[in-house]
Amino acid sequence: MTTTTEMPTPIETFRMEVRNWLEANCPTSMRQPIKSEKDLYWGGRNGTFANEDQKAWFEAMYEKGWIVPHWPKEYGGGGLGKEENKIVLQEMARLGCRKPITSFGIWMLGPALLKFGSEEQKRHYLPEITAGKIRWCQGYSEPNAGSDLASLATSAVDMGDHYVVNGQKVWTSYADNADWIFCLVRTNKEAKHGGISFLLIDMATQGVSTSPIKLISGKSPFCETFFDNVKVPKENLVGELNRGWTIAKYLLTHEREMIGGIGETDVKKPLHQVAIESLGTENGTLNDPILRPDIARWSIDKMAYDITIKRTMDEVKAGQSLGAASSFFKYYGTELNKAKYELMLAMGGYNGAAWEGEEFNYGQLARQFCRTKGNSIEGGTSEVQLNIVAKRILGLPSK
Amino acid sequence: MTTTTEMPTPIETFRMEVRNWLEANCPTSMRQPIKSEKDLYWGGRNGTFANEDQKAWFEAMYEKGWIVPHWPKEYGGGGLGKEENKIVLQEMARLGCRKPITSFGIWMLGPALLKFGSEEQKRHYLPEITAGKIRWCQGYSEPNAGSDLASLATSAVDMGDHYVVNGQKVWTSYADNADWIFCLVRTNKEAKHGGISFLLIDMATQGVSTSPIKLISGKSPFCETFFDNVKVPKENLVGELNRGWTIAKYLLTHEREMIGGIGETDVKKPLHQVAIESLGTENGTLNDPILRPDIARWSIDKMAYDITIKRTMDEVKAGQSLGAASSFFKYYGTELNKAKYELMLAMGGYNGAAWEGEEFNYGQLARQFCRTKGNSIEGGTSEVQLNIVAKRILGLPSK
Amino acid sequence: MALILNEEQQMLKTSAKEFLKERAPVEALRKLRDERSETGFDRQMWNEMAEMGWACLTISESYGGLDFGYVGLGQILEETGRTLTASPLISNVLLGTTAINLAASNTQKEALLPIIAEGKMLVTLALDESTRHNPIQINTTASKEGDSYVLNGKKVMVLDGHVTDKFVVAAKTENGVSLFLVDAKSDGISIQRVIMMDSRNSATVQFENVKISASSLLGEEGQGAATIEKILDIARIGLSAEMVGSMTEAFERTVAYLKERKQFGVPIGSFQALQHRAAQMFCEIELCKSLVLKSLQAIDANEENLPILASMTKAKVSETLQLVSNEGVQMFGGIGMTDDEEIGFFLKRARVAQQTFGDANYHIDRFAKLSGY
Amino acid sequence: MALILNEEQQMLKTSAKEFLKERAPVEALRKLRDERSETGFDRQMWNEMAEMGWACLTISESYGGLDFGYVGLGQILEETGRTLTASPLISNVLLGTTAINLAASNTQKEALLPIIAEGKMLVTLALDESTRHNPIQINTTASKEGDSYVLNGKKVMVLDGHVTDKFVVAAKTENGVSLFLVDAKSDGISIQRVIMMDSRNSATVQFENVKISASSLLGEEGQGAATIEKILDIARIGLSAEMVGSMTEAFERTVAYLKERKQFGVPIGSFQALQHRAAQMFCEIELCKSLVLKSLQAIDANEENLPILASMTKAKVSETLQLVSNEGVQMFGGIGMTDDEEIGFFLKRARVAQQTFGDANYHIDRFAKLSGY
Repeated sequence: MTTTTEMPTPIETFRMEVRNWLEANCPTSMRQPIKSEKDLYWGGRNGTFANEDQKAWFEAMYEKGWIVPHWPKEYGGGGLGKEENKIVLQEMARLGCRKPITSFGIWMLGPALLKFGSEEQKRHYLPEITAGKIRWCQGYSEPNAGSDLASLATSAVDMGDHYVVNGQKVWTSYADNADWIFCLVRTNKEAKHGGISFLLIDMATQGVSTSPIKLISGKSPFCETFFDNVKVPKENLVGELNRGWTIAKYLLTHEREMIGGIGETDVKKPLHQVAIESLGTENGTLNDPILRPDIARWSIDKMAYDITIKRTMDEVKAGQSLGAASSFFKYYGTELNKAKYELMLAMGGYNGAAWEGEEFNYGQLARQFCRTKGNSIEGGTSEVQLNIVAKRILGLPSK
Repeated sequence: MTTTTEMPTPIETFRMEVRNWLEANCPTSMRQPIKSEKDLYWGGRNGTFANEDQKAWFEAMYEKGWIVPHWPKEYGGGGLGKEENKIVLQEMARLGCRKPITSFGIWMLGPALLKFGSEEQKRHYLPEITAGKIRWCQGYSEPNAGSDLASLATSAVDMGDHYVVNGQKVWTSYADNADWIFCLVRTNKEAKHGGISFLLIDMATQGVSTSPIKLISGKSPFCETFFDNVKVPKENLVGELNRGWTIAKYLLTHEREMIGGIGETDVKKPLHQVAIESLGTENGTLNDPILRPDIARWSIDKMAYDITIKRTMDEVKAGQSLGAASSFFKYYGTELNKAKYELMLAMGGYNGAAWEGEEFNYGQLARQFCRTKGNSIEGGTSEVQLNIVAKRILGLPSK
Repeated sequence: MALILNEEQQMLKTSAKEFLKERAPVEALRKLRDERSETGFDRQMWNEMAEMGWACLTISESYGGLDFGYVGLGQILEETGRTLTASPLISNVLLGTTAINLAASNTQKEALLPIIAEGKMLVTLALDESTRHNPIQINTTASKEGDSYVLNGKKVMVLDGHVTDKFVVAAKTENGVSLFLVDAKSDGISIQRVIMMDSRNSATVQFENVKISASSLLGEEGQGAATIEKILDIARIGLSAEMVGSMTEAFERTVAYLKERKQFGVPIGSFQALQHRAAQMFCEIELCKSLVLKSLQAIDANEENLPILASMTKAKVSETLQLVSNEGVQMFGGIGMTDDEEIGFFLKRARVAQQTFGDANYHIDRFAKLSGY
Repeated sequence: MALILNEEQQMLKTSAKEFLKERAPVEALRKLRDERSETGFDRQMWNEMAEMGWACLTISESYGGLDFGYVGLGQILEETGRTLTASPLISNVLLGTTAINLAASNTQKEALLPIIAEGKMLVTLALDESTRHNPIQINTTASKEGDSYVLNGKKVMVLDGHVTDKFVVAAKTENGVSLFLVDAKSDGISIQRVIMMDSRNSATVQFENVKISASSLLGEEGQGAATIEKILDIARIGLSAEMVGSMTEAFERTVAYLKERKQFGVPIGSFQALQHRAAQMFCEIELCKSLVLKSLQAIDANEENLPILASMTKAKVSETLQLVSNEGVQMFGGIGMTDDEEIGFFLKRARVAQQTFGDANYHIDRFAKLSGY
């Protein structure tokens, strides 16, 4: 510790500037936690703002270039460096600012285009994304290609100046509201992984249709998407022909890390606090003596898991790195989340078993519980993640 | 219910006769529970009786023909029917009579010879077994053939009028005290299961040697047995050449059922009674609140398992039958027994962790604990049993 | 007693299986749900069940019943567990009828049982008052006023409460807990239907100054606690039979799917990790079947250790059904998450059934207490 | 604080690994066992450890120590866990030295620590009195008689008790629990060595009218309870570091065996059921490593939540080591059951370490209590 007055570093100056700008430009209502779907702005051809504040906030951020602060300016980003980008995100988190837009374009397609797209594609698609003009969805899974994603069958046949796409995708989230879809398609039937390409398709094209999927938890954003002789221009191919699997793997790792972190935000209260409040204690001991060790074990695992994520990030920062860590986190995180909802349900008793009625919060807990069962299926099943850990981390042999 | 005096049925008369005979002929000391190895009489060339009562009891039973009551008289048995045999066993159990002899010949080789042996072999070997003249041991496993028993390599080469045996067996219990060994040997290297034969070998033959195996629990009855150019007469082959696998499977099922029932006798006190005595209760609740549900869950599983064995036996009696039930019982029973000793150790605390000293019963608990770890390995590993359940009962496909 | 079904019981099971397959497959439950059926079960089907004698299996012959016993009833319940059939078997036969069998006077029995036996009157139990099963905690009061009692209180998780004809209500009287038979249409009763996760019926029932005659008392005043435990133990075992049916069906469907679904060019059932998990489930289910049969026999034989058997059974069956329903959805994968696929219905029924009459945690604790630790 | 080792800590770990691989592989423990070593560890090896500074890592520089901290000590312990090395690191460094650091006066420290730092004096803790870890239940008494105290009582599971120079004894005084430093050669002390399942030392120590001077008091009279908990929490974390070493080594050996052992013509590590179990163990071990590092850092940073971290860590590490040691023996199969194969040594050490300073059950209970439920 020193007592002399020091000059702020450029980075400290930048942080203060960001903080001041956000304070001045982020409407108070845009600093509240997300309460429902309505609080999210998705953009797109049919995108509408829920209110004036949402619009003002998006537009201010867009003007500033901070929709995606670290993308290059020529692609609609803010052109910030890694360190500066982090500061913007940190300051937004500090103030509790909502994201100005929720976008698969930013989260998924963007990284793929930046890494694998042509210069023309980047200049064309990325600015549309940051401007919120085009809303994207993802077309990977198919009814007969679940864990074995690479066995997909949706075909794109070369017709000289265009492809003709036929087939069906499932689990295309929000496809019914999306403008474009990025798809994995089969361009060679002879090779499995080596016969897949990454294609961008305008959903307004004739022959594209969608149908929503109802889940065990009720309504869902998932759709089935059908392609019936859909003409797609050849320039919509991203990366090389038959090399789409590389792009898919790159994006799946992204997705896995996101899903591993699921459940972080939905129930903020620590589980044991929920337990104390719903079950009560007697002489400082929880009123369900059998559930008590389960809750304690879960809590220990959860904290240990969170500490492990921190440790891994610290190791990455220090230049060490655990190979297939994302599989481990995806597996463990989703299993923890499922276990949490089993415990929540056990604590909730009859309330957790109700499906309707205002008194029972419209079955919110039961529905969330049902939804968690998908955590260990979507984004690569737990079984697939364990296979990856066994093979890539532990080096166990295939047969 | 009737009040008229009825004549006893022949079977009731038989039961009374058995009871009276046992009362008259089984020395009181032979009705005490087995306390140590010494209380067992194994017979064999070097077999000695521990005391006069043990001798008298064996000889009386041998005279009576009840060493194996249901084997035919011409093979040294008592020639009793199924029902009568059961009555003898029931009455022995009722009085607490010890077995007059402990013998792998009776338990394992006998059934194989009765089913697969030639008339000559039956007349030669079986009476030697009931007379306690020859002590047998089993030679199945090999160092490189564990779960994959059929990959065994000990070879028996046809030399015209005899075989020459070379190789090594492991887990040959009491081989160092046995007179003869029944072995699986390879008689055809081209076929796996179809190249195995079942051979009887006199351990006094030149080239046979044994070496004891020390286990993690300490001394053990297990040995390694080595065959170095051992000459074996051709008439010692049981069943057809290269058809030994059928006999092996038949005997393995026997063994599996025996091991599944392991741990029935060693700690008679119910586990929760041990818990109450060692941990104590407060207001009727066990003093370890975390161990308590584990003990309760274990006890429920154990009782459910015992009830399931009864149900299965009742079903078999009623002519229904569960296919590979022995695999299920072997798997579940041994896992239960392992879990029991984990709980016993947790309850025992430091006492359960001690290995020596009179105060700690010479580490009896720790040693038993260590020994249980073998339950799920010997007689077919838990993994092999689960494979069998999956394939034979559930009909799940192989790759 | 041999742990097998006799011929009559086996025949009953077979005929139940056939009837339910025809009249009440899982699809029927979906229809009731999607059409937002007002009764929550199919009245016509219930009439047919009653015609087959399912309403009177546990009613003695002198009151127009079949006196077939709980082992028989258990077989029917198991089959309804396979088809997830919504019916008044739990509320009316397991709870209501058992309550009357155990506690009612001859006069009351004569008045009620012949009608119940024909399926023309529904009786359910109104017991729990808190979020989780807790039969000891009763705050509903029945105050004596002259020749009558006045009921006040609120009951939750009253099965089929919005369609029942009568409630058996547990309430505190001066000298303990008593049971009362109360007409559902009585003044002062308000009933709010609650549709559960499994699309079945429960209700919240409010009693506000409900005046009932002294003749509504079931059994002796203040002596209800023991009866309640006995009703519940029987219901726990009966419900466990239903749950064993559900786990068996869910498991069989899962195994079939494992054989059929191909990934990486082979049936997923050829993957050893899934094989071992399936084999382990098989073992647990076998244990559950044994416990249920043993416990059903113990009801019929009026065995003294019924409480401990009931808790063992409900605990083990609850945990196993949780496992099997979870594994079912997981092994069906994405398709298992969709409402179109029926495996999810088993998951939902599982969780409600687990909570009903005490979950595994409740019964493990009770089992340990009953065992002295 | 970043959850990584700094360069110095990493170097210490590497040098420890090399030393132990050379001087104290598992084979060395087998030799001590088979030769029935009287000390139960290798005195000469301990001298070498002390020369490398391992005895004084947690002693401040002013008393001749290195003041390296517990994160550093933890790295050494982890490495001794890999080799199952028997040494006074637990008894003397984790327990004895920590007790003196926390409770002794400057005068006492000046007298003791420089000698301990050189590895020339062994001090251990005599605390537990019942079969299972229970630091609250202390019946040993220290009665004041003039300028002295007189000790009476019996202590169990005193680590390295038969070779130690001094005991830190917890005893009841008028106003609470107090700690005393007692010479092992004092009149009235009888020590009985107990060889544990893991072939390591413990002892039962009887104090019969042992007269000790008032200057033997460590810290204030009656204020020992809080110190004991702190010593124990540090020891729990340090022992957990050792246990993480053991589980890592046992796991790596198991994975290597899975790759090497062939059955049915393929390495058994190609069977998916074993692959998934191995992958699950990998995850649990990673969690344990994180908890241990976090907890070791918390000791050095003197963080307030040490008790809760210690219980989380000891609970999770105990359960994981149980799993990993069981799976190790099972996956090694028959060979794993033989004394010739070293995997069994890990199983045995696991069970003793689990019990030491409280098993998983103890710490799950304590964790829940500390969390308010």
